[in-house]
Amino acid sequence: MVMDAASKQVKGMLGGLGVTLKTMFRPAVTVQYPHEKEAPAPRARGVIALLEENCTVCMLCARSCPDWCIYIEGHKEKRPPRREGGRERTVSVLDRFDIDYALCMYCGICVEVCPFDALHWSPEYEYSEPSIANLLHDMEKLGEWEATVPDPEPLEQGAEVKGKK
Amino acid sequence: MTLGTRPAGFDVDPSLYRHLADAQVNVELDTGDMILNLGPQHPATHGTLRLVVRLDGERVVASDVVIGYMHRGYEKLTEFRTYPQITTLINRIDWLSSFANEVPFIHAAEQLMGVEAPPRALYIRTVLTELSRIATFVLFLGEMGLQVGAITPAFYGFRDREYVLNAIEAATGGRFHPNFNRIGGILTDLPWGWIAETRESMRKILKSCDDFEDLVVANPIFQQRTRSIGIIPAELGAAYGVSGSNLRASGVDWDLRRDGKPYLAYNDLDWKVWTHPDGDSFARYWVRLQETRESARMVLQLLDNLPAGPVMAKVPRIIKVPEGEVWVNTENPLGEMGYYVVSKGATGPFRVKIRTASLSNVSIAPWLLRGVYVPDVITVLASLYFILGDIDK
Amino acid sequence: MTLADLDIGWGWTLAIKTVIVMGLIPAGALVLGYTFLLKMMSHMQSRLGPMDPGGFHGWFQLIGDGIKFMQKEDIIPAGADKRVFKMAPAVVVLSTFLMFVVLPGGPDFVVANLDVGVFYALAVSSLSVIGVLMAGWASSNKYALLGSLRAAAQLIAYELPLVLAVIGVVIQAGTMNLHGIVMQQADGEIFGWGGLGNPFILTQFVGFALFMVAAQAELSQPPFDMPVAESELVAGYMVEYTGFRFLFFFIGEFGTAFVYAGLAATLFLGGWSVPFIDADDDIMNFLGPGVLFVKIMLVAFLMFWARFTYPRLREDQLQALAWKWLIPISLVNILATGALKVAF
Amino acid sequence: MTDETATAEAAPGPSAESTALLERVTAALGADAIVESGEACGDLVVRIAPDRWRDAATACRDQLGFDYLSFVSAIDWMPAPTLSEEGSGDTSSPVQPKDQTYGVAGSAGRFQVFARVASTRVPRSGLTLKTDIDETSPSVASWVAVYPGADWHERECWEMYGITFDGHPSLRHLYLPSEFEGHPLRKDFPLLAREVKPWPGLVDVEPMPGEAPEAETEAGEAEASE
Repeated sequence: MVMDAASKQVKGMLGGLGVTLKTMFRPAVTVQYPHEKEAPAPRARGVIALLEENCTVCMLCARSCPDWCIYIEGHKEKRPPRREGGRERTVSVLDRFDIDYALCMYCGICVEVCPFDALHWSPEYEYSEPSIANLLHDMEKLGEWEATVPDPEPLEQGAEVKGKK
Repeated sequence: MTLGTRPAGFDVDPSLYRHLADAQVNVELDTGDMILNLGPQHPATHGTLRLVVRLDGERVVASDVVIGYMHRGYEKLTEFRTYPQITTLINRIDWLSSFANEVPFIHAAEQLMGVEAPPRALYIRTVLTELSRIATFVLFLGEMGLQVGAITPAFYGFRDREYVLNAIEAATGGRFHPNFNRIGGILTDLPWGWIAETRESMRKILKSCDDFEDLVVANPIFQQRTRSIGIIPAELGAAYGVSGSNLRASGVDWDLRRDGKPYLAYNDLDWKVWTHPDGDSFARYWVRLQETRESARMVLQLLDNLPAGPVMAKVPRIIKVPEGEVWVNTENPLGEMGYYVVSKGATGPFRVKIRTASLSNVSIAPWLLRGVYVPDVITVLASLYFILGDIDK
Repeated sequence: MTLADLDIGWGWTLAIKTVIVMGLIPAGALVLGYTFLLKMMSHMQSRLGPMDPGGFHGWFQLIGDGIKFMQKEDIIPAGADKRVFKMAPAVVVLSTFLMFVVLPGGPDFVVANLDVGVFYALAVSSLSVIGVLMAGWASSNKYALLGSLRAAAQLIAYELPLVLAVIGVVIQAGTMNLHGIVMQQADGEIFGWGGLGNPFILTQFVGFALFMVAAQAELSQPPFDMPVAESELVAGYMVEYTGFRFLFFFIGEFGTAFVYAGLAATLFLGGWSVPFIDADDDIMNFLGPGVLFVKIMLVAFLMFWARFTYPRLREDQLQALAWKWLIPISLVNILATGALKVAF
Repeated sequence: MTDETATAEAAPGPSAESTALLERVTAALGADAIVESGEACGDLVVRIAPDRWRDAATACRDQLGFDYLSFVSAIDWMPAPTLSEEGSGDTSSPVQPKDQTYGVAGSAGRFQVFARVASTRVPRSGLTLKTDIDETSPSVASWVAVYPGADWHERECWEMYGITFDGHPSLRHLYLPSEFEGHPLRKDFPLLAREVKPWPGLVDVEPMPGEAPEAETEAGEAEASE
């Protein structure tokens, strides 16, 4: 009885050494960040991009944001009627649309609640700033992110593809 | 200036929010012993837990746990938020298995509204819950080794966690805070090729569980350090409200996925609840290792027979939950997590009682640590496996 | 061509030898630290370790660390006992420097070829206990005090198996002079065949195992790193040290590992001798250090391999292991060696 | 796939298990201890007379076999004085109904302590107990003697609601710093973060020059978000 307890102990000690030795000869998993970069998943929630044309200043996103980090100002303008002869349309136009990424918790409620599809997710993540004030991205910056928004990738088979994206 | 009544000119006296070090400590001071402060900044406490320990030499005479350094006041916040906003908040309570936090709350809201998520959504929710369980347990398997002194397992733990987090990020968009659950289903379906990728990472997880078995469980030094250390008797554990793997390691065959009210897709799976008779730190490590393997097999089963169909039930745009109360508790990786939701028909709940597992799991620590050596204090705390956000809510 | 016949007087030879030793220890510590602590440990944990500093595989990392420590602020805690606090790291490193005196790199490549070489080395190695106690007590920090008391108990408890393990070798070699031990291993033959020489590891494998375990404990490396248990005592007796004082401890730790590996290589693996070359002629003065270095790296690999794999023994288990297991086994080993020595 | 739980609150009468459990509770505690009982989505909720609160605990643990204590907490039924009537236009937090209504199994006053116990041996078993706390001197018997796990829960409840638990070994702060005044979870305790910062959701769209004044767009926006 004592012998197999002792042999179990010795096997336990050597087993551990075996694992570390085995891993030593396996390739390491680290990615050398500044030189090699791991592409984030297309769906990753890196930064929110704004498509200015779609926005009608309905304030739904600013209102439903739990962190109160979206600041919007707009004004109303007259626009020529779509069909000639129709009456003139008054349209709200964005003056200021800031998202304060220092407060944002990337929950995605604003992207989801926007009825006019003006906000999209982009997997971009390299926008850290030396001073926290620059994390307040204004309209142009959010517009620039629009270029990095991936087009919606296909869904797994068995998924029911609805009309909307 | 008491904060209870709201004065007219509202100025906040900042000094009231300073954390005074002299928390009322329930440890009588007498000359003989040495008071040692483990925490709030200490490598062994998973975050800001402060353990005031009275030592006689290296043996603990009495200990008192001081918590609250991470208190964010969730139950107060839920009274000022609508349902979608709350789901984004509550997955920050137990940030290791954040998807698993959302499931009971969404289930509670669905029960009150009488809505049922389609089967495919339930399956995907179960897969993601089990993935977050694996992510939490794999970190524990490495972390426990670190607390007991072996540096290498911790890196294996983090390496395996990456496989699972990448899978969660590919499906939900967020590695840590997925925010993927909606009342009535989930946001969108899985991306193309996700199932094959996840199967591959499950194979890696199963292989690395064997590594942990050889490197840590079979190691006689680890066994010497953890066997019969911090034994929790079954009935006292239940009376303290200890739940999850900690209680199953004391021989209690009780797992809410099987014994609680049926939720998600656990009834369609055949899986085994692992228990261990001893109830010591070794048993807790062993049970969590077997549960990691069980979860990996469950994920493979779920992915094999994932039903086709929609992922979102018919739910109005502005969600108003009818009046009523409901208690839903699920088997989270750290133990039983439950929400007692009281709703009065508004877009947000009236009162949400959040029952987290770690609060009760740690409340047994002062009882457990009597007459224990200092190194074993760290082993017992590590084997209870709590998350500070879970304790302090 | 030995230093002796360079008629430059004993003053100069002493100066040259001191410079060699003062240079050798930090270099040895850096090499050991870099290859094992940085590169081997990281590959064992499936990561790459430092790659950027110094271009190829981050070789500059530890030198950079050294410079960083030099320019760090030298903080001495308010409640500390200033003089003792400042002297402690010096005493710890002193024992390492003294042990290098007897380590032979070649027939004449040794600082002082003492006849009581082994005895002197083991006696000097226990000096570090005093340094550790001074550090723990002077830092007026509860964690440091606990760490140093643990260190004292551990180092003294493992002094005994260390010495007893070496006695087996001394009995077999018949001399305590390290040079003599190496010669014994180089010229001895196993059952008449002298080709490979007779490294004592073959006959004294129990002694070698005991020596390695005891050396691991002397260096307070896992599975015996209770004094520096980072998950309980944060950094044990080193917790209050910053800047170059901490550098002393770091060099002390890896320098002592280098010396113990050297001692183990000399006692059990035949020091600088190589099987087919006569161990005594002058060529070995140049070849010897290289051979000894390779053997040191071999032994150090074993030490660090255990260091990165095993968890930490608790204090009382550690003592029980020493008193109940290691010392009885070493006594039996001495008995057996003595009996065999008399028989053959 | 919650099959047998009653979907809406007004289910056709409590389900079979709840009635059976209610009988066992009445048998164990005696009918006078139970003030009222009801069912919340399939779970039995029983309101116990305040003075029988500790007997209820001992009965649950010994006779009814509920060895596991899930939690002990409290509810403040007073409707919160919402901030929005101060005209800040803040519609981000939900608007709760103004009248003070009580949940399942009713309540005698503003405060109620409620606890949840379960059994680790019997699957799908569990019971929610409630008791009333009078507002003037909020106190109730402590469960620590029966369930040691209640110690921290009661400390949290004392600190958040101001309900003292007689017989508790050491009622002191659990989460909040030791000199914190006030009981945060009471409905009349303000949530500071929301008062200090102005609400960004305020509509800031200047009307066309010469168009209708501000009030019109304000009303238009407000009901859009309801």
